[in-house]
Amino acid sequence: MREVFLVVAVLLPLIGGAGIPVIPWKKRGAMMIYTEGVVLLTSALAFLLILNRPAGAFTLFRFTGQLSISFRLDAVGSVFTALVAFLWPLATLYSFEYMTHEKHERVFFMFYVMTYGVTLGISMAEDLVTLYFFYEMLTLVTVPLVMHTLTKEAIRAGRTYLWYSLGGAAFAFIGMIFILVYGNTADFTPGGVLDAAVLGDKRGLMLLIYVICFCGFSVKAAMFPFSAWLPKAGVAPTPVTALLHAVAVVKAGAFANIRVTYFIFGTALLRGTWAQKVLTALTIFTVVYGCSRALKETHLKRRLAWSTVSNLSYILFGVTMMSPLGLMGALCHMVCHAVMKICSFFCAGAVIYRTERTYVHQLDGLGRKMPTVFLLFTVSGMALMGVPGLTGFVSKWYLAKAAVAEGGLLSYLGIAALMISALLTAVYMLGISVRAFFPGQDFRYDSLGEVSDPGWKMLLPLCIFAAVMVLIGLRPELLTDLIGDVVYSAF
Amino acid sequence: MLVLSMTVALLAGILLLTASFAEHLSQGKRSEAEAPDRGDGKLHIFTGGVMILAAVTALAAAFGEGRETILFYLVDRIPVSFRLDDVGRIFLVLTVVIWTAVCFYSFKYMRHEGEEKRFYGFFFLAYAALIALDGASNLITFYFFFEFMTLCSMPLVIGRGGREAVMAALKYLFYSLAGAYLALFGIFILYQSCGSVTFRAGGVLNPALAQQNHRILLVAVFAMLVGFGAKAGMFPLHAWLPTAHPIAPAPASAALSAIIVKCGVLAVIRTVYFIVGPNFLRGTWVQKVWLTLALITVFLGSMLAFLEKGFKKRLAYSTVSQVSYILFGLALFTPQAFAGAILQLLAHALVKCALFMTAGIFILRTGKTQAEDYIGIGKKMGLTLWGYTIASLSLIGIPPTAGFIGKWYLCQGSLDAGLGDLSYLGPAVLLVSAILTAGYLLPVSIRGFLPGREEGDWGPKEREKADLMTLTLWFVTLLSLLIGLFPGRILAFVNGISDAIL
Amino acid sequence: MDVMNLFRNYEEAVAMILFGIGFSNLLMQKNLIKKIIGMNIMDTSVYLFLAVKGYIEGHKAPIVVDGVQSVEAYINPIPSGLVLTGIVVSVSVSALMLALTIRLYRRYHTLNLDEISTLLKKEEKS
Amino acid sequence: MSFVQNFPFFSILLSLFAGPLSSVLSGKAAKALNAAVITIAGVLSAATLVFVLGTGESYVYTMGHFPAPWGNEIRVGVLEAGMAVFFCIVMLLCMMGGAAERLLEIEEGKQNLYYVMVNLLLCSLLALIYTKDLFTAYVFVEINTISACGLIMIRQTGRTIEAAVRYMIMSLLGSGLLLLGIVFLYDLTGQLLMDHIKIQVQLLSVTGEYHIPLLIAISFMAVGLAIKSALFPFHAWLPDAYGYSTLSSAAILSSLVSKGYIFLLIKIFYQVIGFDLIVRSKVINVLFVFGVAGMLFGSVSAIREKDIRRMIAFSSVAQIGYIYMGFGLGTTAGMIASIFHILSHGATKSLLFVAASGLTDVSDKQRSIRRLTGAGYRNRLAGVTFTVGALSMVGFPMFSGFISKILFAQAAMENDGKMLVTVVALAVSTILNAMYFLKTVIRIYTPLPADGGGEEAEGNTVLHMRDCPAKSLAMICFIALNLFLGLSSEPIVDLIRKGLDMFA
Repeated sequence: MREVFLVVAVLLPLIGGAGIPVIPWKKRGAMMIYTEGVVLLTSALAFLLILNRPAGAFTLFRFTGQLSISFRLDAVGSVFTALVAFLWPLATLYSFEYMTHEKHERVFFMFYVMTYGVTLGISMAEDLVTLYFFYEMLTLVTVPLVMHTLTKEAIRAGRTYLWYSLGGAAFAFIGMIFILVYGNTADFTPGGVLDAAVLGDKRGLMLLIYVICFCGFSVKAAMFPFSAWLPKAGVAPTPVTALLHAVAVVKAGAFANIRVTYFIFGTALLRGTWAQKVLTALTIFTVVYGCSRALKETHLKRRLAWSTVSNLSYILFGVTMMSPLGLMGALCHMVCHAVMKICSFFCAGAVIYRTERTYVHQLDGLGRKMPTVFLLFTVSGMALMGVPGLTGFVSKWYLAKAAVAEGGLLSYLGIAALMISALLTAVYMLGISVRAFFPGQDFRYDSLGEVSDPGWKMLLPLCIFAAVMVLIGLRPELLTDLIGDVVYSAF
Repeated sequence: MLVLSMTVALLAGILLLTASFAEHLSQGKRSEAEAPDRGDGKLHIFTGGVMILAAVTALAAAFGEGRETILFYLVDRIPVSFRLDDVGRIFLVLTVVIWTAVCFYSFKYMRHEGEEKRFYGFFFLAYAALIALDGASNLITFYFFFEFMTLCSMPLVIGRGGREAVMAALKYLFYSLAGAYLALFGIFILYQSCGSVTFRAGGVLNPALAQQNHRILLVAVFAMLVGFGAKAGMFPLHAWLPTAHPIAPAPASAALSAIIVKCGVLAVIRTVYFIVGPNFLRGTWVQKVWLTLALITVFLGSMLAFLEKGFKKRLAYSTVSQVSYILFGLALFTPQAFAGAILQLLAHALVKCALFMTAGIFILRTGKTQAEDYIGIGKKMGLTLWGYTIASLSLIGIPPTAGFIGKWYLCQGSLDAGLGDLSYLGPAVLLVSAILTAGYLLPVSIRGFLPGREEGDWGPKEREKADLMTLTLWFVTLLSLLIGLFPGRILAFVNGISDAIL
Repeated sequence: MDVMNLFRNYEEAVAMILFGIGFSNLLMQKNLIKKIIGMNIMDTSVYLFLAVKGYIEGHKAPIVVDGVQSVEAYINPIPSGLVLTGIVVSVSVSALMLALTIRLYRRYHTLNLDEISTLLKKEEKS
Repeated sequence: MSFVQNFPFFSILLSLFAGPLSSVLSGKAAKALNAAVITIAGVLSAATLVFVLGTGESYVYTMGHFPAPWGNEIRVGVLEAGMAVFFCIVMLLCMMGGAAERLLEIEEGKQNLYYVMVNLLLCSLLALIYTKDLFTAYVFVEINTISACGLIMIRQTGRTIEAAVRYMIMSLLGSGLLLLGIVFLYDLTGQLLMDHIKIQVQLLSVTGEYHIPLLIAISFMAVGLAIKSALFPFHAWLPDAYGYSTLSSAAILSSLVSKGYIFLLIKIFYQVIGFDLIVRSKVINVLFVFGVAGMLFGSVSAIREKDIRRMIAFSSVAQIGYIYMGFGLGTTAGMIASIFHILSHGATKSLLFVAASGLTDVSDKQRSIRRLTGAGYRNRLAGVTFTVGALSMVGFPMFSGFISKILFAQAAMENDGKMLVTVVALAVSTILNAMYFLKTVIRIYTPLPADGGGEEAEGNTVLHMRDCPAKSLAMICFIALNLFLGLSSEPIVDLIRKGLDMFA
């Protein structure tokens, strides 16, 4: 497969998406088919690229000597690409049904499809400059989605998201510059581009720059000090919160951190330093902080958003382990969490779409009225908890294995944090399902009004996600072998 | 064979659950008031038949030669596989006996409660999980079914379901999950320093690695003890038992306190004797703390039960203290103590099941839940009260019953465990707790048979006829008497086990 | 730094002092006219400094009188030339400043810059 | 001495004579003359640029064949010719952009006087770029100040006259200090031509005597020019001057006038004193501190601003802070970054001013940001241009702001003393820029509420591209210029590097 298709995969959704509001659609059906068509085509192309991976790189554009926008698909990139390519068509299908309630549909789908292209750009970036370029574009393209409903609070949420992302990008920029000046190349090379000889006396500075760069990228991955924007972004329509703030955008932050840690700064220089300790401590704190805030949150989507904050720090915890096992745990959780979280967000979206109820205490007794939705919500809740036999357990297992292999007080604290957050997840996820299914015998069901399960467009993605969760849970080697040789190639 | 019985139970459970869902949906359309009772007979025959089928296959597996069966591969190529060893056999037989008794007992009781299909659905799911637990051949399979059993038994506690029933069930769920995650923390650390996780008598710990990270391993084992101990109602995480039992329907609380609590014990046995190996823990701080925790729970449980007014809540506190007898026995690492623990386990399961059955019958007949309300009940319900009295004798530890033998071996083991003051403190606490047990169990039967002047004017006028519920009650009580009178065979079987693992 | 230096080239010292006065006046004064006067003092002090640079002891002004052509008779003419251009520049600037001040005075009848800005804000509000 | 070599002199003379000439012409004729003069000057400087690039080294052009101390000389190198071309392009676009405003805001009779000022301004800028003689530089600085003051007050409203007065006062302070600095140098070296002074100064620095007066002379000149180019503590006059003057003068002032003074400062650093001596003299550390402070405080005060023109004015205080921070780094890479930022800021700032005026046209000429809600939909091109300007200011990839941010950061990496301060200041100021620029972008793209926004929105009109051709053309050219600087920055950076080597 020639390298040019890499660029086609990235540009197709960008151009296709831009076309949606421009082309005068006679009826909504045609627009839906076109949008789904563009997304499916890109996913097909992405999967083709992953299967027979082109070896070389393709430079789309060259600013100056080192600064160029170029794409190359390597093992770790293909994991993220596969994840995004699998989830996007289903999410688009889901959002067709959801968007019937909202207005400015065409502009919404334009940005929705363009974000797909930008995320592919991030996963296939060949060097840090391209990654930074698409990282900034991601902010630009997702802000209108967050502000879609244009209420006062949506605009305020959009603005907070903007400041946080641009602030993060500004600090990540410092990291990029350090690499452009001191690294021998900006391209992603397993084992890092810095060599101790060149650095010499600048090790302390390098560590500081690494921490700044890591924090810059983890603004998008909602690590502790910068996680306030994610729950606020819950005000956006569900397809946005589900796909972007549970899967694409936040995973892009985590993926960028994987790239920076394993492929740019190189774990050899970073292991055992104070930088690693500080970042591990931060991630551990976020894991527990995210869960405890989720417990306190009564708004359904904000509760799931806080749970995303804590689950993302699982991935970052794996990344800061800086060992092959750590990378494996991180990638494994990235994939598993994406599936679990998007399923629970879509269930929440279906409930909101059908009953306009967004608060947890309003959901009592709905289990009987919308059985499939709540059954799948319980399944995804149990998966998030880490019940063995579902995906959550698989990724927790590898993360804990990496932490134990690492040894040291901090990693044991990490495992303890994982356990505490699993317990808290159980409390805030199962709490909802139990109240939905067993509201107590004195509950008047007709008070819920005429409510039933949503249409097939919403249920199909949900069922597929649930099937994937159970499949990976029971046959984890499908996923872990794949990630195993990805990690092997990265070290 | 074991897997066959498990699948039968699983299928039955899922079938019943879908049936209850379908019924709800159709019911949802019409108003709640007149819940139709048609087809009750058919339901009971179906559940009875499935129960017997599952019981027969399970017993066949228990006594037949079990070979390893692998269902599928969980994480890191670790198989979810079953192989029945001696300890597993004891627990399997116990589970089957109790579960069948409770199933037949609950026919009459659940009609009055309602939501029967959902109850039986989860009843069978829990049964499947329990059998799987007994047969699990490695720690990960065990943990897999341990979580599955917690999730299935939670709806049992809800039963008919009122607001406080849901709260109690959630409390039960979160306590057991907290315990499970503490245990998972231990499993992760153990997995690294012992080659494989399959159970092997005497432990699989690889000595070099064990020596290297000795301290963290001790912490891990202690975490697992406290975690699994939560399920067994040990001191730090025991609070869910007294809240879950009174609200749960009688058959559920009978099953809960007889068998599900024992899973905690089984888990402790598996980790201590089959993964870590007793001599790794002998004489360490873990053993000392474990002993003290067990003794505290024994004393705490009986004291609270003595002060408790509600009948079922009192029995729940007694479960807390009795189960800690078993844990105390296991913590001593001596053959007699182990034998005493197993016997106490059997006795307690049967007796506590009987006691909760009587509680169920009393509440069903009289509608009263306080212990001293049953004044002069002996005249009307002599049969049940006699069953209750024999069972409580065994629990207190009066000679001819099984309870006495268990406690005797426990004290014997504790005395020659050679742990200094702890081994003397043990028997003393057991004695005090025996007195307290008598203090909170016997007054009910005394006041029931010899009411003295004040004649309680309550309850049904005509005398009680022997129906299915009293029959199952007597079946269980006689069984516990049988063990008490002829313990020889069981003791020989248990000594065989303890030689292998100690 | 010995004080004698100050006396030997006192012209430069005076120029500097004048510069200080002019500079602070231009900056601190509220009244516009006083600012302009301050500006002129500043410029003239620089031109004094410049002119002094050209002065050579015992030489006369660079105007050829009774045919004397030799360079030693006259002082260095370049600084004086520069002073001339400088004066032209400050004159034009002062003219512009004065024009502006008149225009402001005609509109706001005050020369105090702060009062003008407050009047402006009031005018803006209405 | 090929004919091309005297093109710079021709361009200065041409614009000088066009000044007084257009005072006698009518408004329309003066406008045509001005446009012609600017284009010719641009073409001539482009020709000189090509010539100098060909020869590869700068040449000195003596006017009237009199050798140095008597006649005057100008020095033409790659950097000077490049800057001249850039200044002409930007001025042309600014004049085109502001044409409509000028017709409205300037009274009938005074139209041609405006072009007098513009021509003089162009002449003084070209002279500042090319001159080799310090005192001529001072004279042209004064001409520049007076014509800039004329540009400000041409609108004759109370606000602009007060702004002009404040501008004059501060500039006179600056030029007073500059003059004193030049006189000190003359006193020390007895020379006025830049390279002669340089020889004497190098001698002085070797012997080490008079090093205090030399230091004072350098600092006077640096502070004088800093005041004139509105560096942070001396920027009080800038918001009023840019905020209230007519569009084309605001654009010219912000992108060209302050840059002319900075370019003179660069010439003084390199050709008069010698850059290594300057670095040793620690003056640049002072400039560095003021630059960084300017970056942060400029943006902070811009965030508080309600009026869109004053907000953009404050942002240019911040951008000038960037340039002086580049000087402060004390390395040639820092200098290259500053010069590139002069170009990029020049292009972006005028773009923002023109776009802002496009937006205010469709919102009943109201300048408060609250009134601009949804203006992006009413005037599509102005909305897009403003977004391009905002993104370039924030340093978004593909735009010129990003390249200058990268150059600054790379320059900062080299000297590790000031590295951390610069890098963190860059990051913080990007966030601050984003705060007020993107807030406005969000504001202009939030549609008005369904009921038309009540009294807020009366007077809103919709404007299409063909309604104001000149301004739309200017906007499109500005976007093209910005993208050109952003995307193909490699040749420009090489040109600047070559120019700087020729300077020394």
